[in-house]
Amino acid sequence: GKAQKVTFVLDWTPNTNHTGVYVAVEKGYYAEEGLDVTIIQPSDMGADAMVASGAAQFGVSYQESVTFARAENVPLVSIAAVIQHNSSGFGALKEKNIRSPKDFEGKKYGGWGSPVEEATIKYLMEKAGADPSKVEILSVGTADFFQASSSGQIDFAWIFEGWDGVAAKLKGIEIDYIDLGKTDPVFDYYTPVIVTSEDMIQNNGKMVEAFMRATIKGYLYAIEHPEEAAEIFIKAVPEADPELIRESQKFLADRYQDDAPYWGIQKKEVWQRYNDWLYENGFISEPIDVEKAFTNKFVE
Amino acid sequence: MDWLPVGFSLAILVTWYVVVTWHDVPEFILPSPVKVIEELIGSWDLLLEHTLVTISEAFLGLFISIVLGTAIGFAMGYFETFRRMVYPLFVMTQTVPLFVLAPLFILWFGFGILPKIVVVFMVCFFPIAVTFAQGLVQSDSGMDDLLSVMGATRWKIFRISRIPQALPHLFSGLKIAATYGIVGAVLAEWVGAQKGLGVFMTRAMKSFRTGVLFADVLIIVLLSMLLYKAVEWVERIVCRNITNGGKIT
Amino acid sequence: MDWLPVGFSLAILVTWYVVVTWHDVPEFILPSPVKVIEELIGSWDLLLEHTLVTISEAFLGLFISIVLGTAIGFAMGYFETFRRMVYPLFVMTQTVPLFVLAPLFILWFGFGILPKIVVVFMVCFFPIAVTFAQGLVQSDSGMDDLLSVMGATRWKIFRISRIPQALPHLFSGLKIAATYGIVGAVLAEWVGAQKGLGVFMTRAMKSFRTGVLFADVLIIVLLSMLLYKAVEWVERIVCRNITNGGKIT
Amino acid sequence: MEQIVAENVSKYYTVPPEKGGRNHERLQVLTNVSFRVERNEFVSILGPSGCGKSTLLRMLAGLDRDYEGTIRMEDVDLKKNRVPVCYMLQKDHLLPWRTLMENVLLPAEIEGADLKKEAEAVRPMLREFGLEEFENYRPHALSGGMRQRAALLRTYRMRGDIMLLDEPFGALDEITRMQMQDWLLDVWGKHRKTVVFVTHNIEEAILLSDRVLVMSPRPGTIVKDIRIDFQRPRNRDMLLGSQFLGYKKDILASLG
Amino acid sequence: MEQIVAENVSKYYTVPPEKGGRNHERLQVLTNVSFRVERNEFVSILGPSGCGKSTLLRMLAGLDRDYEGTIRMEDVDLKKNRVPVCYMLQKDHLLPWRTLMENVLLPAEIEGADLKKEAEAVRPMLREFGLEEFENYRPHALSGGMRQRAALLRTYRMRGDIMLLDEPFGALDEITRMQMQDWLLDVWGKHRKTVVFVTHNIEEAILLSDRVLVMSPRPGTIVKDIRIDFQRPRNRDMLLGSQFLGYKKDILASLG
Ligand SMILES: Nc1ncnc2c1ncn2[C@@H]1O[C@H](COP(=O)(O)OP(=O)(O)OP(=O)(O)O)[C@@H](O)[C@H]1O
Ligand SMILES: Nc1ncnc2c1ncn2[C@@H]1O[C@H](COP(=O)(O)OP(=O)(O)OP(=O)(O)O)[C@@H](O)[C@H]1O
Ligand SMILES: [Mg+2]
Ligand SMILES: [Mg+2]
Repeated sequence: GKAQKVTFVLDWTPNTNHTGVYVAVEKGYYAEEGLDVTIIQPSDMGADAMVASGAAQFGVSYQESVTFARAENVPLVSIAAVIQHNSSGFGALKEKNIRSPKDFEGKKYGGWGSPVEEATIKYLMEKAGADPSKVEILSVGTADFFQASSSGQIDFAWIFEGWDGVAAKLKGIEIDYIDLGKTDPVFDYYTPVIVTSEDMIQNNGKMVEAFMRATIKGYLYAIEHPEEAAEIFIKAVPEADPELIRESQKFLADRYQDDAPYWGIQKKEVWQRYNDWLYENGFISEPIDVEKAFTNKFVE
Repeated sequence: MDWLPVGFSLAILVTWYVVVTWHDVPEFILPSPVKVIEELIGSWDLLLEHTLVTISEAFLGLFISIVLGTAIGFAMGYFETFRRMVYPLFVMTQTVPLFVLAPLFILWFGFGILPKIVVVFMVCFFPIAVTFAQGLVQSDSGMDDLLSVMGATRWKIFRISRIPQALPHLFSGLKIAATYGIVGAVLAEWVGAQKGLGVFMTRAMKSFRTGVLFADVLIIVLLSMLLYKAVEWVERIVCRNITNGGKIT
Repeated sequence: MDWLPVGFSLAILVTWYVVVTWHDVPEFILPSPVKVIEELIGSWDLLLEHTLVTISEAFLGLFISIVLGTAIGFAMGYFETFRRMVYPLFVMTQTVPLFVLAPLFILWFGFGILPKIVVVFMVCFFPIAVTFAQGLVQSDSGMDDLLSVMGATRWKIFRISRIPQALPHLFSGLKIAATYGIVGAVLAEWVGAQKGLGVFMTRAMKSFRTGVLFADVLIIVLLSMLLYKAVEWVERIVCRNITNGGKIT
Repeated sequence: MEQIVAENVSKYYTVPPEKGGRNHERLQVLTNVSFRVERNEFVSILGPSGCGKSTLLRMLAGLDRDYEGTIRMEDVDLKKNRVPVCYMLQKDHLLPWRTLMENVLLPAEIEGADLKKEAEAVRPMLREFGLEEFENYRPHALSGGMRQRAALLRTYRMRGDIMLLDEPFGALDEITRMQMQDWLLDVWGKHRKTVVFVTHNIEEAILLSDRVLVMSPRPGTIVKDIRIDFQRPRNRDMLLGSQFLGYKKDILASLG
Repeated sequence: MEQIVAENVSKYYTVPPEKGGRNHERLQVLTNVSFRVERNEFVSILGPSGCGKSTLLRMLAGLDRDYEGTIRMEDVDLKKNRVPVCYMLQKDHLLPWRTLMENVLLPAEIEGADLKKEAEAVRPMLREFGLEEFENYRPHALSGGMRQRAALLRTYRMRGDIMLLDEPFGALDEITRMQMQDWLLDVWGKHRKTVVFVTHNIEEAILLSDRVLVMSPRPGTIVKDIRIDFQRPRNRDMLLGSQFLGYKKDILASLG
């Protein structure tokens, strides 16, 4: 029969977190499942509202974002963890000498303006015995890490190791990196994740299954053949820096699945821990029912 | 006070309310106006705090735009060569997508109030300068001739005839600037700031509080309309004499 | 062709180049113009592909804005009550931050070309409608009187006297619309799309290719200026007779 | 039969407050103006500058209904309805973006007549008006007198049996003025129109009119209604006769 | 001594292409105009409508330097420099947003004179001009004749020994016109100005002038230069004398 139209919304610009999906498109895995997938690049409002409202069927999000969404009764469900462990953290140019949360004191942090960042930094500094009131938190919005730090506007920022970290290496810029996932288990949450709506799962389960079958194939391919996957991605997204893609792809190949039994699996305790932390810090007024926030049904 | 648009707006609000409740539209797609008002009242103190920041940025930016816009608009009207030189460049600045440039402004000007003022200026300067220049350029040559026979210098011709005649134009530019001033500041904040309605907005958006987002937008709209009305009021006072009788030339 | 602004622009480019190479400014903060041109040539085919998408969105949006803007501007000039009713609302639409609303448009109108056209429309409609309406409203009452004595209906008075007299105003609105049309489409793409200069832009930005980003901005600026010049050209043809002699009234 | 009947017409303008900022004032411009004009009559109105002549003509054209008293034209109350007239304002009001010809074609255009035909009909008249070379000129490139003649020609092409002319020859030299006077008399005689003619030229008024109405200074009212008994067609020789001088003295006396 | 010397002045206008779209054409407006005006002389210019009188006055005012031939005023070549004159255009050119008084104060304002004093000096003249009540009116609320008088008053307040007047009395009734003529003669006599006066009224020209220049139709040139030998001060009785009629016939003959 005719292929079913499916819209997949990214979280931001295409990057190596999305390689599996691009591979599945290019290699025809979706077509085999009878799906015609369109990939959309959104603004920094992200994919959540679009997926929840049914404007798109699937999208990329983060555990944090799904938690906020569910706290506001937005019917979003995470159906796969793209990367097993949080691969983001705090980066700073070498000369800034920021190697642990202790060193945040007296420095300028450049973020995207979310209160969660502030709370995270505060939490880490307190834990390390530093004075959180001594860090200056600035919002740089869409300005990027390198621009902001080398122009002296900020000292450190929240970066993705597999992207900004790799880019730094390529540019020959030396940086220090504090892996957030390793600082405290609570911060080893899932980012990014693939999401869909409750409505899709209830009324269109077949499509979700088909979509995920193909997506899994895509990511497994990326895990096994990082070089080929990188080339496929570069072909699909020629606007990005090819060198950066290749290096980033190499970096991520082992981290998609990492120590998990299979790609995409999500653990309840990870969801519960972070949910509790958000609740304790007052970001959500009610703890959410984490069982409903994610499902492994489609990756098992 | 003209009640017609007020009534019309109310009608739209009611329709909005009815549609939203009737079709049971989820809040994150489109909150009902009642919800928006609730959020407005609920987050009042927080909103106020952010609003004050935005207002101060917008006002400073507008002030500078008005001063420089009028001055450069005048220079463009007065010096033909200057106009020919810079006018296409000014048009160009308007075709540059600001939401792309705004992050660079942060790099260039830091995180303080400066990049916000620059964005407001980029948005508001152009309409003021251009409308004023256009008003100054179109002239009644007979009147100019007469004044020059009276011994008026170019400057006096402008002061006596061209500037008054250009004032209604200038005010239409000022009204455009008033319309966009607040939005400009919000855009700048949205791209990177610590406080202000733009920051508040991104936060509301990220936490799916569309009701609060709309309350935020509502404040922006009300502020802008207030500014607009203020300019209109000044215009009425300043141009009363000029446009009296309905015809300026 | 006026070479003065061209020369002036070149001077600015040279200064830019000298400053960047002299101070050794890193590319990701401010690329040199040479680098931008290199990137423009290097990514030419890719840029072209995205450009075509953006152009088609902008043109469709502009077309609709021109048709509806002129029609509604006319209605506002013609029907006093209609103007009083909708004018404040139109002003309001301009004070709403579009970059906030644009994502909602996607929720409402889907991912196709529709939300892009809506954004372009929101940006371009207002200046067209408002300038036209303003031009229509200001009248030489003596001329209106004379025509009505000749038995002209209100419609004929508009056709014969008011519309020609409002044309220069309309064109100043059209020029504003031309200036903002492309940027509007880019903004809409930036908020969510598959293709187009806005998409290209964010991708370039996120892979730290500031040179490509500037090449992208350059295309946007050139396209907008081209559109602007096109409108100016049509204006010269249409208004030649009206403004001949330098004075319209 | 009377075609125009004005009875006790008074007119006030509301004047914007003075510099000092006092309240709005009322300026009385016309007071108890009453007169009648018969069908096919040629009536001139003379009066000091500012006495309300143009104001009165505006009322007759149906453009100003804000007055006391009544004006009836062809038995129509002008406060309620309009009657088509040929009206020429004191200012020329030519559309600056139209050529002379296009301006003259306006009445035809408004009536939806055939413009080609109308242009053919107008062209010989352009010659008669000394404007044939300037058919394609725009108003700003015409001299003051040429603009006035263009406006007059346009007025003539309007539909209506009544011509209301506000100083139509004010900007013309003596010779051109005479030609235009002859033309007007000819038109009036052939087409049997009713003419209300505001002028400052006493001789012109006597030469052309059946009756001359003399107005007082503002607030204007009609102080004298003089019947001119010269037979028609008239010629300029009568300008030297004693009867003519008598009329002239009479008018001058009532004017000043 | 001669204050104004015009020699072989010719003037062409470039006319925009006609509807048909032909090339730009040249319209000759003045051809070989030569005349001299002595200091304190009162010279009138008469000529058919469109012959180039306003164009010539624009040149004398130094506003148009695009002509052939030379014009010298007080030994200054007008193509190179300007001489301050009192100039009144055919259109009134009052600033619509200024009151009558503010318009009349314009020359003083431009010279940077004391406006209070100037207003005091102007106020009695407003009375003389029949405008005293309208000091605070804006032009749109004035009648045509009132606007013209305001423009004349403004012209009088300009600095310069030479007055260039383009049909200053065209919109005035006979009585007001006489008052204004008397006023002008008075000003001319007292302040010993040189006057170049464009008019359509032959009697007025004879009554006021030392010399009358008669122009031919376009392309205009001076076809007659008539010295009026009445003694001064003049009165209106001479209008009835045979010498006057002689002048008039003479002028009429050379006009058409
Ligand atoms: N700007 C212009 N462009 C082209 N032709 C012009 C222009 N101004 C005037 N003319 C022409 O020059 C001729 C003389 O005009 P001018 O105004 O000097 O006449 P005039 O003698 O003052 O006539 P009038 O008594 O009617 O005022 C006219 O034929 C007119 O059409
Ligand atoms: N719109 C207006 N508002 C206030 N006053 C006005 C208005 N129009 C005319 N007037 C006044 O009405 C009076 C009569 O004006 P009108 O134009 O009728 O005079 P007129 O007899 O035609 O004079 P003229 O011979 O000078 O043309 C004048 O005093 C004038 O100031
Ligand atoms: Mg009048
Ligand atoms: Mg003239």
